[in-house]
Amino acid sequence: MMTIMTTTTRIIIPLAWVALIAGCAAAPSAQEADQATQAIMKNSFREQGIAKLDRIQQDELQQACSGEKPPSEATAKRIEAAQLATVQWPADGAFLGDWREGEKLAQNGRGMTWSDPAGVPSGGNCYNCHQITKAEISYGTIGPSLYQYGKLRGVTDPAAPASAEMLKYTWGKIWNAKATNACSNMPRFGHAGVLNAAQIRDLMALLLDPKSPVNAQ
Amino acid sequence: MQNRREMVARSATVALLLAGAGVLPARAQSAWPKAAFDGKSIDEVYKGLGIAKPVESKDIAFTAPDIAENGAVVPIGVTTTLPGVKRIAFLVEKNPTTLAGLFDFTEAVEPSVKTRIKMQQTSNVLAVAITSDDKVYYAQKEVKVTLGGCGG
Amino acid sequence: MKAPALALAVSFAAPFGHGQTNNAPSAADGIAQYRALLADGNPAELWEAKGEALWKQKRGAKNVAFSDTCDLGKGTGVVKGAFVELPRYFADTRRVQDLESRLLSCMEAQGYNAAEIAATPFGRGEQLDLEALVAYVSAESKGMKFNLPQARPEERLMFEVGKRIFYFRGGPYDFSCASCHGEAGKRIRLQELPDLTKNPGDGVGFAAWPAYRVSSGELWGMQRRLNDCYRQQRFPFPGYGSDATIALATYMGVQGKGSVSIAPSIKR
Amino acid sequence: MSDPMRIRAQAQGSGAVVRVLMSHEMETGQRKDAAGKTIPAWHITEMTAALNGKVVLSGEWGTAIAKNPFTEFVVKGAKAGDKITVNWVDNRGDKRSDEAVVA
Repeated sequence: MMTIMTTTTRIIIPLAWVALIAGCAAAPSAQEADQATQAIMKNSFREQGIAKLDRIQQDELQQACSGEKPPSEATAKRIEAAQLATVQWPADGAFLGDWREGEKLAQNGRGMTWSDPAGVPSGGNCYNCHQITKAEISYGTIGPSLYQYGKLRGVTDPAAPASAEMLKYTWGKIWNAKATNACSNMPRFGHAGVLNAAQIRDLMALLLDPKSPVNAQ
Repeated sequence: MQNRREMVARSATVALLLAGAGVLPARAQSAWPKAAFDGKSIDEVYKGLGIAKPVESKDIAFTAPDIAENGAVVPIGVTTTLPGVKRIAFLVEKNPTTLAGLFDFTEAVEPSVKTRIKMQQTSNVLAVAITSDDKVYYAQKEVKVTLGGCGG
Repeated sequence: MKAPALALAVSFAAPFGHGQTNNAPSAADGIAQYRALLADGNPAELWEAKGEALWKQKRGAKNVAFSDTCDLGKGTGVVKGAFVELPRYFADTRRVQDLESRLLSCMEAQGYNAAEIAATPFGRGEQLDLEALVAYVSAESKGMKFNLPQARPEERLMFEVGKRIFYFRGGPYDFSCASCHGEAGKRIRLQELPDLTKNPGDGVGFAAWPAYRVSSGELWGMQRRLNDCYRQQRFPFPGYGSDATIALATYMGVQGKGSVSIAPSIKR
Repeated sequence: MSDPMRIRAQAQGSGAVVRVLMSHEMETGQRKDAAGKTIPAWHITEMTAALNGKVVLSGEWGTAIAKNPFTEFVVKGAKAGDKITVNWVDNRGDKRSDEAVVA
């Protein structure tokens, strides 16, 4: 619906559309508005630093999730299946890293903006949207609270077989949140290359290690 | 309360005496007290200002937010019913340099002022009141400095 | 400093830090208290004063003053009430324009190079004058209700485009404006997020900008506000006065119809 | 040349509430520029406020007074028509003086 056209042959500038519909009392048709939107998106942005124009070339998911209303259930299911297939599981089966590093990542909201230099590892942005530890009072509420995440889910020993499913679910959620919720507000941290596997392990430890302040306090 | 003339006379006498005794640094009326502003602890500021350790006073009403969304601007205010307050100093315990600013009051103004300070991190903030007979009192409050936005 | 709402005696009579009860206030209460303490004495007034002088000053190669030449939609030189009806369609430029793109057109008429100013980074050169002008023009509509015109097809088209851009997801984080501003009662860290898909109310969202940002000590117009939203969205750079930003402003302004403008406000 | 101050003086009760906004960077000397060079401290060091020419309040400030400083105080006995003058000087020797009439 709103992909940025890569060919310029059919670009119609908004003024031309305005001329077509001028004098008409009705609101512009959806098609007119869609086409004007494409033209305006294309004309309004320029690349800056590491933020290139390919960032507004939507993939299928972004396109499907750009409506005022969510996509149909069938579309959502199809997207979720496709996204699930992208998840890369930890090669050595080690899901948990260091929760202290995870806390630093959760606090860090930097990375991938046009003012960030290339090659600097991104933070996880987690506190922007989630409550996590009890100590940090400055947390967002776009996502659910993750305080006592592991404890509430009965993860007392992450190495125990009983914990395996929860570890896998959580890894999948961080790697690609759209695998379980097509139009989730949460970024696809692993899939989009925002965080690497080692960083995700540290975030996993923050959420699931019984010694992490998330579960211990 | 003392009238203004008495107070000025008294404080001038006290200042002369103290200066003579080497207690008070040779601070001209409008000179910027560098030693105090260079102070990196509360004690260094007291020393720089040439004042004794203050005692806590309930007669200083100190206004500061519990939480500052941004340490770059923290609104604070003080007013006091203590008699003869000639100077109020604002100190931030955990700033790189402790003394934020000083205000000197004449009898023509209320001993109250509002200002805005910068805070590098969560810290105690002190309002220290110095009277014309060089008694020193303080009130303090902890202000939490948080990260308010996207953090990028 | 218009409309002095003096409350010194009252605020000093009830100091927060003195004789307080032991009930620990919530973080939200703390932030509300912080904002209340800041509300009085908004440095945006420094920009307003500068902007008023600029509005009346003969400037540019043509040596003309905005007060004699600039039409913000309410007639040449008229400032009062103009802000709460922008963006709107202008026949002379054949464009829907927001305040900042319109001021650029007026500067062009003074003999300035508008494209050059649009390409100037925020907070430098003529952008500083634009900040002052938006502070002044918005302040002249303080307390008035937003009422963007939607009679013309161009204006309705911009509303529809703005709505689509509001929901447009992109970038490595898949964010759209709606990711943060599509639901009421949410916040980032401790910052409440207005739901901009509806009318968020008086002095909230679109009705709170331009604003003095205490974090940078600068006056931000809506253009800079949107620019930084897009930076945080990890999008590429929206041009100053570009149609995408004007469309978004039209969408937000029309949604906010009837809300009272408090601009220029003071923000974290 | 620095921008003018905004001074508002409002008679209230037996005095006047004075609010002053000053335009100043108040650079801390702790920050570094993009090239990693320390930005030197640049801040107002002293301010005075006078009622009809006579100093009633003064301040000595360090780098931790916020950018674009705001100050509020109460002048006893000031009435409508009285003149409030505010001065500041910074550590570079720049200075500024502005005045307002009590309303």
